[in-house]
Amino acid sequence: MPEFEPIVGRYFKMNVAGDDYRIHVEEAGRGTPLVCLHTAGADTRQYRHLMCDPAITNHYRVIAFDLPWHGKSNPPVGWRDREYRLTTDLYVQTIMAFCRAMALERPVVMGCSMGGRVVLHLALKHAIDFRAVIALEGADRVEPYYELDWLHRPDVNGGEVCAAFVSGQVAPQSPDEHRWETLWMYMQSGPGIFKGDLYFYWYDGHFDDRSPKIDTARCPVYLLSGEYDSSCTPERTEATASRIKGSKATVMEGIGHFPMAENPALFRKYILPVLDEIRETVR
Amino acid sequence: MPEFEPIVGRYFKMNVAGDDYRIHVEEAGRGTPLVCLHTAGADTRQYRHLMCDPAITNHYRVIAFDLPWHGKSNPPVGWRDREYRLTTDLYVQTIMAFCRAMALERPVVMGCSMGGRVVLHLALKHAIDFRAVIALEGADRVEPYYELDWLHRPDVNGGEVCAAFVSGQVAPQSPDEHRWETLWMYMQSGPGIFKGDLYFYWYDGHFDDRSPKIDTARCPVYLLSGEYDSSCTPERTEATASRIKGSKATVMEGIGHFPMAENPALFRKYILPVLDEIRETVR
Amino acid sequence: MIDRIRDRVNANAGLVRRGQYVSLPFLLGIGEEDYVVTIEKGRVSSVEPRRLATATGRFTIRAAKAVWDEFWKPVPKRNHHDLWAMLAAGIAKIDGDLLPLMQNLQYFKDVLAAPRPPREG
Amino acid sequence: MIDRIRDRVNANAGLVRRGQYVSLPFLLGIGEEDYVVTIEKGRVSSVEPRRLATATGRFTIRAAKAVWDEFWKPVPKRNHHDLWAMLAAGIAKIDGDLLPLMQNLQYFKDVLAAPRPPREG
Repeated sequence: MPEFEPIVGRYFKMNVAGDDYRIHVEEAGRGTPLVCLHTAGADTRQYRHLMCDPAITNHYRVIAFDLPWHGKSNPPVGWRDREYRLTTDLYVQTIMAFCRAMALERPVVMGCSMGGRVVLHLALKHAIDFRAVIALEGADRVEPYYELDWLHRPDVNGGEVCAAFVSGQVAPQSPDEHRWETLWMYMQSGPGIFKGDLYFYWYDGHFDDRSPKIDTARCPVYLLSGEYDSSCTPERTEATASRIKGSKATVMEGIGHFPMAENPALFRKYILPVLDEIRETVR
Repeated sequence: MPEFEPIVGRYFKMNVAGDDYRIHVEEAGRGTPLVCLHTAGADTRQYRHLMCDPAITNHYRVIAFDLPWHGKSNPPVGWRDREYRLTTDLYVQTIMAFCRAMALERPVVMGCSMGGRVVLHLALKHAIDFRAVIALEGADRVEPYYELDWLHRPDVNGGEVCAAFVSGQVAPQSPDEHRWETLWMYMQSGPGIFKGDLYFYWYDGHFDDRSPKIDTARCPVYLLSGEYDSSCTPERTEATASRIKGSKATVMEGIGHFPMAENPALFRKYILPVLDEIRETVR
Repeated sequence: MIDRIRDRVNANAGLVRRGQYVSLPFLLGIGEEDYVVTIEKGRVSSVEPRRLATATGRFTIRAAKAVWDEFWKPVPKRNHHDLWAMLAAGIAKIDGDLLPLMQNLQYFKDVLAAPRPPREG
Repeated sequence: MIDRIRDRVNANAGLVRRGQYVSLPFLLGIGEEDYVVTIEKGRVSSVEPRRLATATGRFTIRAAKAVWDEFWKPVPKRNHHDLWAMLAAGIAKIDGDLLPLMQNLQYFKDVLAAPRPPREG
């Protein structure tokens, strides 16, 4: 038998907002559940290095799932007549439904990019259900700088353009192997999916007006952002941290928008102390 | 805990022709190993209904893997500077490397479309290593009717055009739910992957000159093709069967090019007797 | 059947949305008869018999009348159920600028099939 | 650095292949200087200072000289490492027909970055 990675993948059916989805979930490790949320237009593979790192899996049960319409999770029956668009409500409902279906007890939740933003919504609305939230490249407000329509048109190759839009979000220092693997996932996302996710990321998910209400005594908040991130910039991360009292912000030098995927060796130096601190301080 | 499907997914590293690949493999069931090969530009999900059918998994250990560059199996490091193109040799080497890595003992191998063609190559070259081969929509010769360049261009949406090229390969009788799920996988294939696979399917894989040398006494050959298949037509299937002495051909009425995915309920009526026969007659 | 294309397409909001980037005329050949089908932002604005030699479209799709009659049945027989299947079988022909056809292939396949009555059950 | 674009691109077979569908001139603005960069099937056929008011390209990419100088370093500082990052930071500007740029965005990003020396180690 080959030497399998410790990651095990499974499928199950889950209902969200009236639609049934076949969900693909992967997990590795034992201990405190740690739910990982991938970026817009990507999938669970972004967390593969974390899931194969004993320093993490000795203490955490790391669980990543493909959002509906992403990776190997299917779109709903009848998807052909619908336009995919992720809203704050739908995203929060999806994560809550997932945690309930998996019967997870107060997991830590970590998300990146749009996943990094949504965990702040979770800390506000569902503080009691999460041990702590970790926002990678997650700010409570970002500013769009391009039109989403370019990402899904008949006359532009969708996989190519989605990857090319985010390629500069990988830091120049990141190893080519991981850079191109990160971008490959973008090339595989279904037509209109990155665009539909960005509706949440660029427009619907802002809540700098409400983020000050997050109570970090009930649900600790960690913010980690890459120096080279062009959307969740170090400045926007720090502005977010200043609005969320008690949150802890770190700017990761030499990293871009996809820390766990683009430079796993460097990212673990930043994330291990955070995971250790949560283990030691949060009950 | 949710009601998980019996399918379990894992990852491992495998070398083929000098390149390391991270391979995603799924399996379900116990018994005789049955390796399933997906179609061009698709992935393991095509076999999900088979893998959840106790009539099969009670007797067979069903194993499907994403080919390199497909599904959750990665392209090789340095892929960006290479053009993906599947050749007969590379395809055969990949399957043999997979069976060796998984330490499978004389599995039955079933493939569809390009997978249906390659199993005929396996029956010829590696008869001793396989208990039987099942070619779904697999002929020893097909005739191209379009230029592959359309499938990967900057000015055509790749996911959309790949799905639209094959949409008529689903029979009109197939349920919409399965039709669109089948096409969704095509929408998610990476840029140039369907095109690269079709190099094998339309050009490199022909071997009607050698198929008569297949010895079905050593390795039984089953051919099952859908009535509505436009490339591996019933006529081409029968011509293939006439060249492979002792092979057994069936035309499946009301089915197209993706039997296991487009109409699982109908397909099982055709495949169960074949799997039973193999179990009862082949040692 | 050709008369039905306009209403059927325009009544299908999902199809019109998928064709939102399409604005062009194309020529549909049914046996000896040519029709100019004009699309504007995914809606069919007109389907008219070709009257002048110079009335044409960006691309042309042609098949015999018997082929289209079969194509428009609820469950067409094989080789007649889809434009690409018809090309593979050699019973339809496409000419002209194929780029907009390829860019919106599923849309155009669905426009052609719009007159088809739903299958039973 | 601009002199290096042609040779660096043309020596990179993978990049030329990825640009095989690109044949057009575009305008590259480096501070006050405009250059017409002409691409033919993915190869850079010429990079010439703009001499006439009417010498232009399908689209234009402009940034200050200091920005490009940083962009062309082996490891540029943030906001200067990528065209899209420069747009997000408001230190580069694109005009004209963006369609061919979008259709071949990674290709054009790589053409712009071609003069960049490889980073150490």
